[in-house]
Amino acid sequence: MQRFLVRRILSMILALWGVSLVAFFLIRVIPVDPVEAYFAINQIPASKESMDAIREKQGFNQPLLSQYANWMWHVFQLDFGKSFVSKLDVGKELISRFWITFGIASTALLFVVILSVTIGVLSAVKQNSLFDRLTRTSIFTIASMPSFWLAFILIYIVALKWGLLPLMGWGTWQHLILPSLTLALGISPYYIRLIRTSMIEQMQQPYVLYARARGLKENVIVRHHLFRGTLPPLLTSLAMTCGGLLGGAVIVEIVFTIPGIGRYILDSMGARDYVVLQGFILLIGFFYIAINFVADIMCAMIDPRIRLKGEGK
Amino acid sequence: MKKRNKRLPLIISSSLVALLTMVAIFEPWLVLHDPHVINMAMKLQGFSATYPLGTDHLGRCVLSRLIAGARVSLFTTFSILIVTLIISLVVGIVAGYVGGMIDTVLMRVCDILLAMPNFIFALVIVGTLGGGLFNMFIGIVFVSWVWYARMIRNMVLSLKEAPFVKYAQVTGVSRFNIMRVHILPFVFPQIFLLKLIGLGSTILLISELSFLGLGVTAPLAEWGMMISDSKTYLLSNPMLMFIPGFMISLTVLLFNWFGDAVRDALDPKTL
Amino acid sequence: MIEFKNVSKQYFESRGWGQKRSINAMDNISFRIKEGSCFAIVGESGSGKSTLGKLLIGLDKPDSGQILFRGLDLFDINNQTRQQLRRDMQIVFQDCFSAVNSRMKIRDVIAEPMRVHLHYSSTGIKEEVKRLLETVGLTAEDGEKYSYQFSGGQLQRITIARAISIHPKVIILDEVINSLDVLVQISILKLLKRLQRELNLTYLFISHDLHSVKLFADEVVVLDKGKLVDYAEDVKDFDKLTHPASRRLLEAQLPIMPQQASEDMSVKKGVIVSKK
Amino acid sequence: MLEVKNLSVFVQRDTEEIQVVQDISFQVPKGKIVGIVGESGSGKSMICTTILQLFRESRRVSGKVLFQGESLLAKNKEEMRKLRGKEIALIMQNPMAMFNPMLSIGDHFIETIQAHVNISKKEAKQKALEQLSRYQLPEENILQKYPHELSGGMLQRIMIAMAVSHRPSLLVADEPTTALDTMTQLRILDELLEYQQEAGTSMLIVSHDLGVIAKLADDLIVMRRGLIVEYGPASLVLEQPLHSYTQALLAVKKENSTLEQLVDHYEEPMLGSLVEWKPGYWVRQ
Amino acid sequence: MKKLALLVLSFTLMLLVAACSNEQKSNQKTSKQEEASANDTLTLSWPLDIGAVNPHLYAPNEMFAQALLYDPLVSYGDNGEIQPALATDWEISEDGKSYTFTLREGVVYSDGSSLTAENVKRNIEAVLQNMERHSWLEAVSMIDKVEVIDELKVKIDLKESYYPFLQELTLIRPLRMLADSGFPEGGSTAEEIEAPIGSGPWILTDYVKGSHAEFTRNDNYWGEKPKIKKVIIKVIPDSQARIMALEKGDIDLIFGSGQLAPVEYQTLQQKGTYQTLISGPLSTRVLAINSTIAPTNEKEVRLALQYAMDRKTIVEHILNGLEEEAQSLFSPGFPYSDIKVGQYENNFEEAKKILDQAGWKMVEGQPFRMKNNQVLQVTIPYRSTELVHKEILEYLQSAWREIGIDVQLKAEESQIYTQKVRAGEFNLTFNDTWGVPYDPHMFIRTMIGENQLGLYVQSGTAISSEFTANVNKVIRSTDENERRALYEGILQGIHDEAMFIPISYRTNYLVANNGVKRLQFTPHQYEVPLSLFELEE
Repeated sequence: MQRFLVRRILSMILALWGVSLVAFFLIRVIPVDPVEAYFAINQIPASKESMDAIREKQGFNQPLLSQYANWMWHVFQLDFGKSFVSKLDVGKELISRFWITFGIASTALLFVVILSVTIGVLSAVKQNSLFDRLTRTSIFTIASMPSFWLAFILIYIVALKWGLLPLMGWGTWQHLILPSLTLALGISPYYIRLIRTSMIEQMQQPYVLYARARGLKENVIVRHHLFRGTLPPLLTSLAMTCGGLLGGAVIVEIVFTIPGIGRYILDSMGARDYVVLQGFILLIGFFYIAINFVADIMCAMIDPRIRLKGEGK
Repeated sequence: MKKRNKRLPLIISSSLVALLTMVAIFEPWLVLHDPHVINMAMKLQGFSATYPLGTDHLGRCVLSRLIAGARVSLFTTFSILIVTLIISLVVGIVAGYVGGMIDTVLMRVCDILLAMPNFIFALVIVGTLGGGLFNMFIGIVFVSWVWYARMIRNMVLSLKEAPFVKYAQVTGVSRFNIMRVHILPFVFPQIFLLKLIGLGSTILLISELSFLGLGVTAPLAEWGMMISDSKTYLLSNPMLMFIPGFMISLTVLLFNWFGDAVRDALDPKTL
Repeated sequence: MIEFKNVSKQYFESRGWGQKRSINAMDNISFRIKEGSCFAIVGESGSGKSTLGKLLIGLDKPDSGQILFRGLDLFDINNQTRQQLRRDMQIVFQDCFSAVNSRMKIRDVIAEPMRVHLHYSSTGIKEEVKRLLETVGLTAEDGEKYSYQFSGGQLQRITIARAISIHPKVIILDEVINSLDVLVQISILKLLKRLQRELNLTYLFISHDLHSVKLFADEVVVLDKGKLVDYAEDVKDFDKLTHPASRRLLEAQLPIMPQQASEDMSVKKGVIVSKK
Repeated sequence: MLEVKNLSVFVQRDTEEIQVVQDISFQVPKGKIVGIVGESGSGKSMICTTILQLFRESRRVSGKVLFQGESLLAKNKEEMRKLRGKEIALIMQNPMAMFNPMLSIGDHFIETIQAHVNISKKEAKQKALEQLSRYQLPEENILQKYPHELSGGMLQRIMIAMAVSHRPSLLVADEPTTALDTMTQLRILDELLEYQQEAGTSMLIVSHDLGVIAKLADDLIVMRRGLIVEYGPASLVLEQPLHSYTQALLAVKKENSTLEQLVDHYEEPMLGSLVEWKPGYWVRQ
Repeated sequence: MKKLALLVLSFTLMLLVAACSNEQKSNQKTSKQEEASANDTLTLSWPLDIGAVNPHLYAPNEMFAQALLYDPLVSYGDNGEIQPALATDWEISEDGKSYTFTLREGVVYSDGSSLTAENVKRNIEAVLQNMERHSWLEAVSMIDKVEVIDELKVKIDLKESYYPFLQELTLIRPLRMLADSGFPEGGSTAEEIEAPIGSGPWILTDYVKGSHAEFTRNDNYWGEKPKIKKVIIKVIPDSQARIMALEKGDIDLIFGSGQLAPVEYQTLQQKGTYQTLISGPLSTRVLAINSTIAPTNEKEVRLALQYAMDRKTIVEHILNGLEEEAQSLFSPGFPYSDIKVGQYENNFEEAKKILDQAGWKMVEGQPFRMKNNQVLQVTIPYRSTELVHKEILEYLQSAWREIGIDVQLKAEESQIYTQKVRAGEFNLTFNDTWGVPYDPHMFIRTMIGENQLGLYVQSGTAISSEFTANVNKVIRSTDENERRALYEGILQGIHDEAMFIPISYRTNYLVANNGVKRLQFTPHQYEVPLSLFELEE
């Protein structure tokens, strides 16, 4: 287990370093000058001198590598710099918005888990029954809608026609429901399919046959053997999905006008606000890697084969 | 009896996919009106014999634009499919089979790329490069080959241990031939199937980027763009937005169904 | 023809925190195989007999020692000679189902080594495949089928046909009959015996089943935990195998006798220690 | 104890129905061991799974299986479940695949005990420990071990210990030693035999290896392609086999046979009927 | 299994805690909101967050919010008349280089401190400190020094005479006044301010970034006090979302140009349940023609395009009658807009004739006109997010095909668009005039600036050098008559050389529920006259 941990942490650090490279250099190869962009969004006709002055001040005329080193040095001190446009501390700005997006994403995750585990397990156990067909068809139909489309429909029906929940915006827990439901409905089918297929695959395993041979009750077999085997792939892809949820939140935040990180990033992208984009990539990268790490550890706790892999083959 | 049941979804879905593809290919002969010609006098018409699905805010035939849009959407989706398939196959097989430094380097690159959520990564790339069909294509390809390459590599690693590959090695078959004859035929169908099932999500991704204003831009007609163009007509002419949205859902559903049907036909175990 | 000179091979098993435990797969092993003989290597699983096959065919390298083939050091040759050696030495695996590419037609499976080593025309290869299939007791039509359409015994015949297609001098038989039914085992052994006579082959017969060794091989060595512990020049002389490991192997052969006889056999008790 | 009467099993493959077991009758008397030997595809494993009604594919079964006088085929799912593991225990081949790799040995043991007796987890664990020590597996931490940490032989012994934990009246062993080392095989068979003799359990053992069957069985059934070839007391069948197929099989195992003498295939059709040669000794003509 | 359940449970709990911590925060918010939404509160939507409301900076500070909080020295009245604001009186020296302002007595900032000459000086110097940011604005770069004469008198010296100086002082940014306590340590406002404390009619009382901002009436305001007690600005970036919020009663008012698409405005208007109102012309929607690259470097082509503009169809069908057809570059009511320079009527036949004469002929079998084997093709880039632009251009593409012009539309992401325009990679492109108080002088002045869109428009024409000289002269002239004469020449030149195609006059429009009274507009495109609105009791 220790060895497993050490290996995972090392590869995590390596990935993070890679992410920092991506964050810095990918953003820098884009064909738009941030200084020009800055003047453009303010609709200010800029002169060459004033642009050069800003370049000088921001250090954009130094070699890229030393800019990178400088940036990394500050990042190590948890200083992500100040936004080029708003002049605010990027770290603080990102974090405060991140929690909003995280709130949506984690609620969505909760919905996903509840939806997919119940439907997935039931439809695997009652394979090819009416329930199986009906729920799967309807949920797959919903998932084939573009998320903004689904969001419009939900807003129109639930919020506007029925008046059950707030239309949009951010504030109470009611504001959380529609956006996260939109997100969850979009990805649940993937999990329903995953759980269902995995459970059905497990049913083919000899150890399930052996469990029957020992006279175990069906619900014990489902709980102990079928569902447990589904957990590692489920956890791994749930961790992957956390990223997908954050990504999907961008659209949901737009439609529901939630001041989350996705909207911020879209605006910063328009403004070519390097500092924000770099910080964002690093933050998301870190979050994503951390979540995957936690998921791996959890998988290792559930599945002893993974845990012991590091110790002899 | 049982066998026919299994084939039926495949037959229906594949003929629907073929039909859609045909529509996309023969678009110039199928459209009732030039999808780009504007006729202000005929704007926002309802359903009629001349305009089966009505006209949009600039008096263009919605049905014709839908058909033209099928061409753009499908062409983009298929080219993304093919390019990512090629990249991931090459990277995955080479990394897995050749191993060593090449493997280490490629897989570390994959690790790093995988450390970013797909949609966000695509968004950042497209957003910073600027919108448009080509940039969107680049963005989506850039993020979607990685996962498959990883997957292929793992498949290749276990294939590499198979006795028939070992035999080919000790008999002196060239590396290239081993990859071509003994590895590719096993990897390709599985990956192709996975990609086929993933087609629907690619279509959704395209439409979502278009919705954010980062995808396809005028003068091309594309479903996602048709939706974002008619956003402002949501209250007055909801059909303008509904029809392309419905078309996207239908296509995604169709591809998902098709992918499932192909898989079930190949592998009876999982159903 | 083949000579192992003080060959050693260790595998490492990591134990966490950089600690490693070495496992001696082969420990200072020397022996010589005569041309045209059938040389058997027996041992329990984990005794190192498969490693020996791997080294000989070139799937792995020894840590020390030499393996000589007709006086040539297998691990000190240029590429051209190596390619020639690959032609001279062939292997047949135990698991015949995974030894054949299931996406290839049988005729292509058999033709594969010929395409690498022999410069036949395509019709020449076709003829040769047909001949080979008939040699091992199959028909030309079988060449158009795929591996899943055959039984284990038939498939093992196909891998044998593939092995002899490029006229090798030595064939390594790695537990070739173990997963087959009893009578099929006999038929494969008979086929191999016939081919040996006709093609003047040398066999390296790796097995854990002394009974089949007795039926098939000429010479035998016994491996135990990576060490060569016993040798008999003639397999008929099992009495000469006196090492405890050899005795264990012999005793493990279940004699066919009515149940009453086993009652007076002393039942050993105790915990079997995990080998993992 | 167990009586099988005119049992036939049909399996659906693609479009056709194949008869894999043809009209088989035999019985396992109380306290006796019956062995079934045959090559792969002879239908011998089908018999085991049909008795326990453990199969995944669609099967059609005709004939009767009577266990302590009750028809097993007439029982419903829940009744069968209650019998399995408690009255009829199964020992399967390839123990590595039979244990759930994600559950510890203890989990397996406890769930097995709890399946038929309503006791707490703690008590079940206590019981498991007792059972293990009885079979010379007394290490406490073995319950914490996971299947892949143990050898095949060890797992097979645990499987046996688990199978007998409810003191079943019938033990069905389907190729119990096939995937194991020769040495371990011997030990496992000794243990099985020892338990059977001590507990007086009836036992049905199936193997492709004549040696295994010969070591254990009181009565022996030789099967080929779904048919019984020879069925009688082991001592008689082994010493003087009547059917040429049995003779061919036995010849391979003879100490002093040579390759040339041995028959390498057996293609004679088996059209004849099964006749009782001596009381309790049947052979197909 | 127990271990597993524990794991899942703890994970779920972790998520819940994370979600709840957000909820708690937001719960407090709503209670406050609800409290405020009594009858004395007006809620309106705005597409963007108001930002830090730094009076001396640009985006992401929203201009309308800056205008609510801060006052200028002088303000812009109807027809461009300069009116007193924080300064009640001002003197301009003979040479036009020195301005002396007398400040209003008794003006207090929202923190209670008084407006002083010292404070004004501090503000102006803070702006000067950040020169590189403001150099685009002549008024700032012209300032030589600021002197305090006495408590309430401040003198600003210019480097040269600059006639629009007072006009530029009326701008919402950067020359408005922040209280002393609003300055951060070090005194530079170039990056941030301590607090948004101004002397304007409103006080910022609550602000949740990205969500909403609450402004309360400044009861000590020196001018006419607002009628409404509280205003809440909700950030709703999407027009559909805004409409739904209005329909649900979450907001009372949608205000501004482009906040609703023309068709959305029309739909709401037709519903009859809301008040709708359109302002007078605020600026002009024009297409700028690049005179430096082919084929629009030919005057004939530019003229033909002028004649080929069917404003009526565009205004009627695309703008849904929300804007008026534009007859001139600057709309009536702007300084010097009374200068008559003539106009091009929509006449497709005339356009064809001009093109034929210029040698651009229709060739048999070709869809477009050709000259010397060149196709008559114009490239028009546009911002992909501007839906109205897109619609107009798509219409033009189709209409101009009729007269044989091949229109290539290039949808560009905003920043890329800007870069292309700055590099002159366009034949035509949208370029709205700026509205008060910039028009006309600022708009004209940028036509001689390096890398400016306007430069490409004029520098390829025959009159370019004369034009440049005139523009340079006009902004430095101190004599009203001379100025007028110069403007006449400039505007006539623009018209004769067909540099811009005016399409329509942009307007502000609003939709409000019936509870809001005295709805009206001001001439400022970027100002929301919240102080003037009233609520029904």
